[in-house]
Amino acid sequence: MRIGVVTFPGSLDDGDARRAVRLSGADDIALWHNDPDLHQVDAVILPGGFSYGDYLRAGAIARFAPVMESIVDAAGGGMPVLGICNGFQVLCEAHLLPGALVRNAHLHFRNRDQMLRVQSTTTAWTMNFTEGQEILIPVKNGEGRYVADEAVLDELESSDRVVARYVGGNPNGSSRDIAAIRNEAGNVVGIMPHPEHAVEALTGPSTDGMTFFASVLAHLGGKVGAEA
Amino acid sequence: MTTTENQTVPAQQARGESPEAADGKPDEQAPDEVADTEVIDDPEDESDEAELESADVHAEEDFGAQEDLGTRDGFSPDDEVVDEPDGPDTVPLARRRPDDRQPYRELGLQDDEYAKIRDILGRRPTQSELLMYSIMWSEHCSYKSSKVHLRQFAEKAVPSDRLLAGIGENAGVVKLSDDLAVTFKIESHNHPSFVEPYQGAATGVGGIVRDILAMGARPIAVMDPLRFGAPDHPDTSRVLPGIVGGVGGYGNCLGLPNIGGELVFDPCYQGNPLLNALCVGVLPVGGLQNKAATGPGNSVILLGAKTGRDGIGGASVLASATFGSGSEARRPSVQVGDPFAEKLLIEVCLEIYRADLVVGIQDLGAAGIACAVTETSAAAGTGMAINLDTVPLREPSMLPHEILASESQERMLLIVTPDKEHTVLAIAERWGVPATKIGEVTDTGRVVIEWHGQTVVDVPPASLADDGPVYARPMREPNDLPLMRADRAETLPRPTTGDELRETLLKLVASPNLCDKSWVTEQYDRYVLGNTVLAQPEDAGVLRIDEESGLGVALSVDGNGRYSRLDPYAGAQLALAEAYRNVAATGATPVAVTNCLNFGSPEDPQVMWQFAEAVRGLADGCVELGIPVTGGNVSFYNQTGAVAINPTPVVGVLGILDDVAERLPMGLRNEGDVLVLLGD
Amino acid sequence: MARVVVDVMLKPEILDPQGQAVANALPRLGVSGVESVRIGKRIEIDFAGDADLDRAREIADKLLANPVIEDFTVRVSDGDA
Amino acid sequence: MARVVVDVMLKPEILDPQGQAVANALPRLGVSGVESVRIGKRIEIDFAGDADLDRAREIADKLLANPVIEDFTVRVSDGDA
Ligand SMILES: Nc1ncnc2c1ncn2[C@@H]1O[C@H](COP(=O)(O)OP(=O)(O)O)[C@@H](O)[C@H]1O
Repeated sequence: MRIGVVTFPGSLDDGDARRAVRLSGADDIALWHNDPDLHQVDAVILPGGFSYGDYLRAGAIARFAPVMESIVDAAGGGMPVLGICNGFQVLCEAHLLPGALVRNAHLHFRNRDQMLRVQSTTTAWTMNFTEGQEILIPVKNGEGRYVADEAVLDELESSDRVVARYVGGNPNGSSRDIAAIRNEAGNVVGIMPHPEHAVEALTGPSTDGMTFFASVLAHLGGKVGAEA
Repeated sequence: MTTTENQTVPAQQARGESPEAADGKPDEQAPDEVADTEVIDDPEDESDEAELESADVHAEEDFGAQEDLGTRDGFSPDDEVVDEPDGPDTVPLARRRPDDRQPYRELGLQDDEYAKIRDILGRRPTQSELLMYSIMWSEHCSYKSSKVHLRQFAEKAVPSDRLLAGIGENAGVVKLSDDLAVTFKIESHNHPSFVEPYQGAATGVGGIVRDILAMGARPIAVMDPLRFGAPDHPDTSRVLPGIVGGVGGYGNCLGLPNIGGELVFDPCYQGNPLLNALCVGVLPVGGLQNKAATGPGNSVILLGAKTGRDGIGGASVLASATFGSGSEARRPSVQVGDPFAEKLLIEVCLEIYRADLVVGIQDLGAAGIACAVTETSAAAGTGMAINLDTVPLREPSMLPHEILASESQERMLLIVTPDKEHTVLAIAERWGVPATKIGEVTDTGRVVIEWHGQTVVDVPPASLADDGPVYARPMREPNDLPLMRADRAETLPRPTTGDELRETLLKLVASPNLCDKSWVTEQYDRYVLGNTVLAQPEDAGVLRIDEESGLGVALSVDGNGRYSRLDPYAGAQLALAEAYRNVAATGATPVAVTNCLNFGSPEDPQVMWQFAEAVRGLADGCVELGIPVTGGNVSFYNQTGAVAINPTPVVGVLGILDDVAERLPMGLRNEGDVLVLLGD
Repeated sequence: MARVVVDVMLKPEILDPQGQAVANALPRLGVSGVESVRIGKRIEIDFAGDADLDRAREIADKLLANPVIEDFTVRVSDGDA
Repeated sequence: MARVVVDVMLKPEILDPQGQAVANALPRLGVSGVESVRIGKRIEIDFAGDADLDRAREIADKLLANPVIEDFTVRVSDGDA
């Protein structure tokens, strides 16, 4: 299985995402922002960081990278795409996911170990969780407050598209404690906290993040099996 | 003068040689009071002496060169004196108009320093040269007051076979294994952080990161020892959030985990907060870079941001003093950081190192291009021909001295052989980082700088980089010290009842210096790069360096200005001991020390005494513990009016863990574990 | 050379914590009578030739503002600021 | 109610990383002919009564801008934006 991780200028957690992919047993493939070729990957991760410095608006400039056109196409065709933190922001800016991520309500960057409740397990990236499972993974962002108009929020809730919520305190003021959402098909997920920082007991607060990567492998494996 | 403090300690300075000493000339500033104090004890071992000797030869060579110059460049009184309109000053003009009044005092140069410059050049300096000397010979670039003391670090250093580079380089380099080494250093950016807290702190982090990068290392973490005034003072609510925001804003955006620091409040820092920043990097043992501009014919390439009118306080002095235009607004001496540009700069440099494409590299900090071209050519004993018209500018109207002195951030100077130039430029292009050839290395022993077809600088580089003035400043124990010492803690009432104890405990727990620091530490990313094994709230940060073997390092930074105020010798040792203990307590073996010495004005004999005592204490303490000081930084003039901050030596210790999985966190782990108190 | 100014403000229904923080700090400065403060972006675009409002609008729409959360206005600079 | 607009821009000689990032991104959007982009803040202050320019100036000076690196202008909103 080949999982691509995009590096934009200013990506920071790309190496960590690749490590997580390797630890899950898949091949990690580095994708370059300027290269539209996806190199036959089976899934794509848009990692955390500050693409292009995030100076104008997080993710605003990265959306126009050549690699994004290919990813938007592939996502339309069902390829699993996970946007983590800055990657989530890019997915919203690229209209693969609704809503937007704006400055934290308390105006500070905040890094803490965060409890989440997994709400939706009908996605390529969360199928190995059980619904309602509580997990601990780091959150760290300055612009992580999810906003969308009420109609969009209602629709997300009613169609099981809120993938995870913050529990035990909302770290950034996100609407309805939303930490992660998915698209209608369930192949595209955006998440603010960082599963790739919770894959080793030595360096993370837990290993709960591993399940995101195991899920996509199970999802892809199932598909390969079904096709075969 | 300028407010940037990210300078390096040239080898000679740190060892304390001075041209005066080499020359046998008495130090004119030799103070009477220095004799009374027993500051400079020199237990030189043989290896150090050898080092000193070779350095002396070097110094003599420089002097020889200068004599030649005297004849070559001496102006002839017959030269026609032409009145020219105001404009950039050139070398021919300096010869033709030897008696032009120059604002050297306004630039912070003493009469004898100015005379020495004229002596070195055999003529008056041009405006550009004057500005270059004034910055390079300033306290924070030349270490003129601290050199004579700092040399103890090298002289007393216990030999270590782990040390690949020590004092004198941009940062000390410690070998971890046959393949891997780490480099680390602390620097201050105190004054800018008071003026514009966010940007001052941000560019402080940026500066130390480039120092580490210049060694050939990938920066992998930062730490930030901070000092603020009273927590309830209104200005603290401006300064503290700004500085913390700047440290986080820059470090987070660069992708460097913050693995520790300090947060201390004391009214003595009210008008003078301290922003010290430590960076640690990792490099392959064979990948150590150096700054020497060797190889005449090699290209000099400026990599990174465009040059703008940042932080050129000195240039504004020139503007108002010589052009007499009082209307010229004083330029801000604040620089704005661009962490995204620095992130790209790091990636470009690392790619260039991996492909072995540079001969020499130097970061640009204080005094920008002026400092980088003179330091790199002085280090190699070569010269350089630079054309300022090729420097990419943010504002095309910049004058030559402004271009030379600009402290624009996120720039590096590369020395590259002509056959590799193309590849270097292509790598920079791929990352979208500007890179421009601005000149060539020469064998003339002179740095010659042209602007609009005219020579504006023609100097022997070592005279700026290595041969600045050296002072043994007067020192005197502070008058109030005996009284302060007499006021002993034992005389204070002690809690005797349970209620009183409870009261005391609550007071302690609630005190800003002891309470929870997470308001600060939560603003820092400690997870990025995925190798942080310990960070806040632990006493030391621990990083995994090698994923396979688990090899890693532990780091702690500590300091206590109040102890140091009472006894700077012991205070520095206590800071060292605390950092050493914090590192050892993780299970690591401490191997190297860095330090940042934050003091008041060196012109105050009482401050100078504190400084000398602290350095002596730290050097002696390192001998006792058997680990060397590998580098550091001095920040003087931390005072408000005549009142200095508490002397604040901040000490960083680095230790090695063979397997970070074995690290010991500070929390109690298992029920039933036995608690033992070690020591008394 | 001609300058176009693009003003980008958060939509009124989106919480502006930065503006709120300023508003909350005002009483401490002894300032009263302020009802609300909103903080947005002012972007100055200098064109090599004539001010090109259409082009500026396109840039604003695609890049400078996110229509999900922000409104923008575009105008040729009249030297007001 | 009256609105005062405060525009805060970095001084011209100060590096503007934000503006630079946007300017560099424009060619990718197929936009050429832009010489430079500078990004600052636009702050709308709504007063309960009359627009108080002096007060707004004081707020700008103390809270909204750092005069070391930024310039600001204050004006009563003419509904331009
Ligand atoms: N400015 C700072 N930056 C990063 N970490 C900090 C800073 N100040 C304090 N810390 C971290 O917070 C924790 C608690 O700090 P402190 O109370 O000073 O520890 P101690 O008193 O045990 O040395 C430590 O892990 C320390 O490294």
